[in-house]
Amino acid sequence: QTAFAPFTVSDIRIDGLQRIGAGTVFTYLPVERGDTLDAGKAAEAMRALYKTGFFQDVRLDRQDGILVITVVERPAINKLTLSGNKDLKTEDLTKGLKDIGLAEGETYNPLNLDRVTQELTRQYNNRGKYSVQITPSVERLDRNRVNLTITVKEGKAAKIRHLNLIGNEKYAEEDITKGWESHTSNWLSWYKRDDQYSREKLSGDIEKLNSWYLDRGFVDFSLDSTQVSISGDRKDMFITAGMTEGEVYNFADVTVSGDTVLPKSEIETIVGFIRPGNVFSRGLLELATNAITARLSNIGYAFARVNPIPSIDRDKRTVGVDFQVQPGPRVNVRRIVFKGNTRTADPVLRREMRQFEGSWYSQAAIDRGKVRLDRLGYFETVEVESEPVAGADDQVDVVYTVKETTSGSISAGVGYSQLSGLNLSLQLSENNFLGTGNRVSTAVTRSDYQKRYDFSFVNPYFTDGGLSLGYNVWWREFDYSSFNVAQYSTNSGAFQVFMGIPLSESDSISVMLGADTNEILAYEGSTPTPLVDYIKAVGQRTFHTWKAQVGWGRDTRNNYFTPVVGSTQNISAEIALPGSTVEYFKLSYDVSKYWPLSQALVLKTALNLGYGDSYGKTFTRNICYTAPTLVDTNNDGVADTSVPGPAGTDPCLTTSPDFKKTVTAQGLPFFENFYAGGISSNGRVRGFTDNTLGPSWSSSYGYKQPLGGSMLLAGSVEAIFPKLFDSPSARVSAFLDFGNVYDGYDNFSANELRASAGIALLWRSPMGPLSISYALPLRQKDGDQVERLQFNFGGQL
Amino acid sequence: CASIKNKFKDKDKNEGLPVSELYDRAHGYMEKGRWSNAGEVFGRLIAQYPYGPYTEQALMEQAYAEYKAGKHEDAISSIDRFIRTYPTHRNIAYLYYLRGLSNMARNTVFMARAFNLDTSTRDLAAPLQAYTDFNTVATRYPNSRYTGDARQRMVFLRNEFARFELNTGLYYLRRGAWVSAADRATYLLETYPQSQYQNDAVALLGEAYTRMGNTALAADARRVLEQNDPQHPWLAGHWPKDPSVFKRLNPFTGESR
Amino acid sequence: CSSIKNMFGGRNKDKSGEPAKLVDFAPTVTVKRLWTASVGKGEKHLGIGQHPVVEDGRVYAAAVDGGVSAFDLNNGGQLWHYASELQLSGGPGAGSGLVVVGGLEGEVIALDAADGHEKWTAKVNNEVLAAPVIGGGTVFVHSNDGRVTAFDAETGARRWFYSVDVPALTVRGTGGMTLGPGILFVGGDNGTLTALNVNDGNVLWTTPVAEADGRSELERMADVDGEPVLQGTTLFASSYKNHTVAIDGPSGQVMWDSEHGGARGVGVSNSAVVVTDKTGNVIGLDRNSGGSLWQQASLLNRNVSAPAVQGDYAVVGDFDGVVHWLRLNDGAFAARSKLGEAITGTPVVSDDIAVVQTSDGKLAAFALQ
Amino acid sequence: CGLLYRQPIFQGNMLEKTAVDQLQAGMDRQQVMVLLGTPSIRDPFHHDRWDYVASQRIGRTGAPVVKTMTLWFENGQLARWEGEYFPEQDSDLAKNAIRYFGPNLAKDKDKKRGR
Repeated sequence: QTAFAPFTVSDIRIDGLQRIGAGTVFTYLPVERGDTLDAGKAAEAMRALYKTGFFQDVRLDRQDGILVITVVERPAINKLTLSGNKDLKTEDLTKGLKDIGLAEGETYNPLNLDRVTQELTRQYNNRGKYSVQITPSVERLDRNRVNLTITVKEGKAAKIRHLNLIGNEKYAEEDITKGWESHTSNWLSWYKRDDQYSREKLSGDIEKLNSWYLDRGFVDFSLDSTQVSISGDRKDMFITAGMTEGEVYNFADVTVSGDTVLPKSEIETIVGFIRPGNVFSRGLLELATNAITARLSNIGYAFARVNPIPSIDRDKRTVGVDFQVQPGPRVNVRRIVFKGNTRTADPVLRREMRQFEGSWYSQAAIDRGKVRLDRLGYFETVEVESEPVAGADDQVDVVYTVKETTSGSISAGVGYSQLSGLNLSLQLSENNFLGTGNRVSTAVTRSDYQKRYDFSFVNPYFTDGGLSLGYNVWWREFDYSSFNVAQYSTNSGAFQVFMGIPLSESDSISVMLGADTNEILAYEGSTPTPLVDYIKAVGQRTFHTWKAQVGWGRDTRNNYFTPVVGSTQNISAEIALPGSTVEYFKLSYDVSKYWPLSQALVLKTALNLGYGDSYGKTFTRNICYTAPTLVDTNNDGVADTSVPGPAGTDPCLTTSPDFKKTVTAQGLPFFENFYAGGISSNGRVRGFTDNTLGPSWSSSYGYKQPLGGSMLLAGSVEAIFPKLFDSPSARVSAFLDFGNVYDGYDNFSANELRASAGIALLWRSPMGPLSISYALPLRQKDGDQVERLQFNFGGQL
Repeated sequence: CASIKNKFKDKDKNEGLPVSELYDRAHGYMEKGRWSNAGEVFGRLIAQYPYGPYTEQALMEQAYAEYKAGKHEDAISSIDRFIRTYPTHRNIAYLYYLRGLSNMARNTVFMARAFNLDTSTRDLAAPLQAYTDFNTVATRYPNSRYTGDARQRMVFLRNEFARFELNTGLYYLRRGAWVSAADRATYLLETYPQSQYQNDAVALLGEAYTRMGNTALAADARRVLEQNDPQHPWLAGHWPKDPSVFKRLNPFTGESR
Repeated sequence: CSSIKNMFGGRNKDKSGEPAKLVDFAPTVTVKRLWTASVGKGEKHLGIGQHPVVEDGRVYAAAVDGGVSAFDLNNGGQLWHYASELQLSGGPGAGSGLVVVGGLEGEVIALDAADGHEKWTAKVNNEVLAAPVIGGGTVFVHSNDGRVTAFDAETGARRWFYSVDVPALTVRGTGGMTLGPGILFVGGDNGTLTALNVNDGNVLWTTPVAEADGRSELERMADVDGEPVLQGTTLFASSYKNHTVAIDGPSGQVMWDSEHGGARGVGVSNSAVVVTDKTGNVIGLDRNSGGSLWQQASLLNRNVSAPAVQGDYAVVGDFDGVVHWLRLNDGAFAARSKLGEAITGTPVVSDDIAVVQTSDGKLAAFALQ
Repeated sequence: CGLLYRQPIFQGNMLEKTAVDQLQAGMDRQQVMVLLGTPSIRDPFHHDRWDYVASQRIGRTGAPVVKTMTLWFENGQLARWEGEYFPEQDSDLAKNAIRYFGPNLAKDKDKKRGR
């Protein structure tokens, strides 16, 4: 490029343009007609044109007054193919490449290709794949186009062969490295991949090593050298860490200084748990500083900072700590903003907030808001950040970013079978219907032996204060119920209204009023006789009931689907009010508590009790009946028609000639019995077929029918492993279930309790929550119906 | 199963065709309303013929096809690519306008219209972006033929943002958080002046002050409202009305009150 | 669908890393295995490259799990055995009546060469992988954190130490050391060769064997792990970054450098210098000019050890436990003998007997007819 | 009815006696802001008047208690101020915070909160 003498530009001409329009070049060109062009301006023009990334080569010439710019355009990318990449998915890669400017139709800039190769190598090295080879290739096409192919040969990840801590006299290497993520190959490595080296994992482990010693009093602990080396053929990794432990130090006196806002004595009580004399621990220091900052941030000091200033006394080996408190300004929350709620309406989130706008900042209230959003079950993740407001150092905006997920389940099915003919079923239950926060569920099922129409609606915030109101109505016609419960068919319908009144952040009362009618068709031969007798004793088939229910509940779980801490408890009493056909009551109590034992293990203990009895009068009735006799009407020697016997004497007395027996009806009506066994009944004992545990009755040809019972005792101990799957929507657990139902509490006997153990998977599929369990019965009696693999779709957890 | 996928859609039926034929095929799809096919064929055209008169037109129509096919993110990235390559193209205004349309339609709830859901109470990130796009059209290309519609959409969007502020203020008023309600009203008046809910905001402010017992400010707010909107229901004392019980118990009424 | 493919796809071994099959040839020299002995369980895959040391007719060998033993060079009879539970990974080194070995926890143990009783022990604060060097009344130990510590040979008291800086990622193994007249030559993991004054550890000179440059940590690795070989006043050393140099001992000037080399060290004869590179090629260089004479490429990916010179042959071991003899003049295979487990340590040659140690602690001595 | 749980609602600024006592006529807006912080109510129609309103509604019954401290400015300088404000109650607020809103969540190390 000739360093020509400056001249005024009378005109500008651009040669060599193909794809790029002249107008485009002019917008980026810092030179116009009439400017004087000197060497400096020319260099600036060159740089500007190169910066556009469109051109491979730019040359400026001068033809007396006219500035001639000859450019060579860079080729466009016709096709971009990626092959051989397993660890890094093609979609993420293409997206990443697009951001760097390597996508079909973009201009091809060799610099980008080199940057991409280097970036991919770095990403693979970070995953421990050191012998990766990435070879990009460019194929020239006509019309100034290129095809790009990037072939990746990943090679095997380098395995950690040797992990050696040197200088650890006081603690054995196994104890120190127990919580580490990098290990030498062990039998679990095929799954956990913990023998694959990665720099982040190792730096995390080194940090754990530091806090291991600093939490046990080794103030002078120093990590002298960490040596990472790789074998010549890049297949094996060797990690050694040399350290000097130093001596154990104890705490000396603990003081508090700086502007503590609260009276100093209060702050001193907060850090009281650090007593002079016990072993120094950085963890305790962190706990103390967090406790103080939390206390201050609860009353508006969002930017409070506490730095513990240690004063080490070498010969007495003690560490005095002075907590220096810097409260910063008292902060107000200007606005609360929600992000990511493309489906859920703003009031549904805002009504869960405990922090208000225009009021002083309270960290506890903001955390409570996050927990309450987690407990709605509408969101996979909830993140909260407070961002300072520009221009006001004492105001912040609190921003909740949520990631929505399926908050209900939908299943529809059309089928045909000889047994049930054409059957159609639609089940929709949605906890966040159309984003309004209302819970709506409806079910329509039609088949030969069953018709069912359900609809239920709950508005959790009927009043802004949180009083919930809802109703549900259903009509069901069952013919020989398929829930392997006793053989009778029912036509039942109900209308119920219920209200929930919050008593505190976690406690609430629920009140329900409803009326239902239940017509039961029992068939002499196949329905168990206790049921037939019961109906005969009551004297009518349809049972009208006015029902009232009062319940108290407490729920302190920290998340709806995957709780790790907290518990739920419910006590409820249900009464068939006087005037119902049968006057009975049902009490039920269930509790489940989560014990977070460690990052990777949460224990869940659950208990479920139920008892019901009638408080009204007992029905007794005598049955007089003469069986029909078989007569040969067309006297062909075969008795083929039955002639009904004479009607029973009325009133039937025990002394009447055709008296058969007296039947009584007392206790809880059989259609209100508790059931146990299986995955979906209220007495959950997985590994046994649904509803089949407890008292049963076998008909003459031996077909056993479960009756359920008026008393239920069931429980389970479950070990949940939140870390096994890294996605929040799946959870694996191992469980031990036990339970049974009894006919009244006097028949209760502990060794009748059934038990089973197994593993269960809970998966929040896009269609709804699905729980699958595989269980082996531990205590079973002969005649129990065992069903090892069970699953339950859309039901409660 | 990648191989199965290929069998149905034979990959290279669009390769190696002359540019005009490709263009006509894509245009045919557009007439028949098969937007995603059209978008795809345009894409192949641009890749095979990276320059020439057809390419500019194809890029624009690809963006439009993707918008109509509901693939809003793809449409926006096609538009961005066009703007980067042809910043001084004569109908660049159309591109910014199309970008505003895509952003406006980006994450409306599936059955929003069927249940007249109030889109202003959902995440406003996309509508805000749409507002800036329309603003670019209105300010940078004042005499383009899209400016009129862009301005109207800006007014509509501003009213949406204002209604969101008002509804949130009303919510806080009902909850008894009067300072929050007053702040929301003030924010509405300062950020969206002359919006459709200007007077409602003043009424909300007055109501909040009254409940707060700040009679002086309440009286001034009432005076301002009397000048601007004498028939406002708040003056007669029956505003704001709480949502009816029927509305709160019936899931299908939507909630644009 | 792609994940299913991955599950099965992962099985097909990518052909690039496959060790080469042994090519057959007519042996031109007969090899006689004098004796074999066992030293213990050996290093397995700790990647140390442990090898014995020969000092006036005796072979001293140590194994990570098996203590230290002494054998007679000619008949392999065991003279003494020092048992220890410590993981003795470094060396042994022998000299001036002492046999010194280093451990994985930084232990340094000096034994009497005559009967193997323990004279003194000391401690350094990282693994000892390289063989200690003994001379001039001092024992030099180069531990894995790059620190060279000098101990008094009699008492084991620490005299001085010098630290070679170590890059974040290195090749497994620590730089080998060789004693010159009053000078200690130390190979460094950062690709340099340093000369230290024996008495006070002051640096005389530092010369890079290979420039440790490159974009990623991986490309910057240039370890000089093998013992530098001193012939007269010239020093030969080689680096992982395919580079070998001849340096003038006293001044540290590079006389020549060649584009071939490997981390594990060099074998030097009176006319040639032999190296193995990281892919397994064995390359012969001219001793005076550094020009490459020949290249034996049919041991690719067999994890070949550094070569030693026995007569006019070069001896190497490989991952399959096979010992190869190559002719020094043209690099052709001369003889081969299968020993057992992988051989990672450099063979040791003395009075024309080559002693090889395998990674499961087996020793074998070979002589050429 | 007194049964229904009503969450505690705190609104507005918390003024400190020491700060209010340092108020002097003639201060400009910036100095007042440093002393008392940003006022919770800045009425759009009165640019020369700041209201430091604070209200509290705790417990199950009763209307919120509102206290307002109003400041007037004349051509940019503080002219007069009057009103009342809640007395210093930091320590019992701090004690009750956990009772009202439940425990604080653990701060996760990597995400800086409050900033």
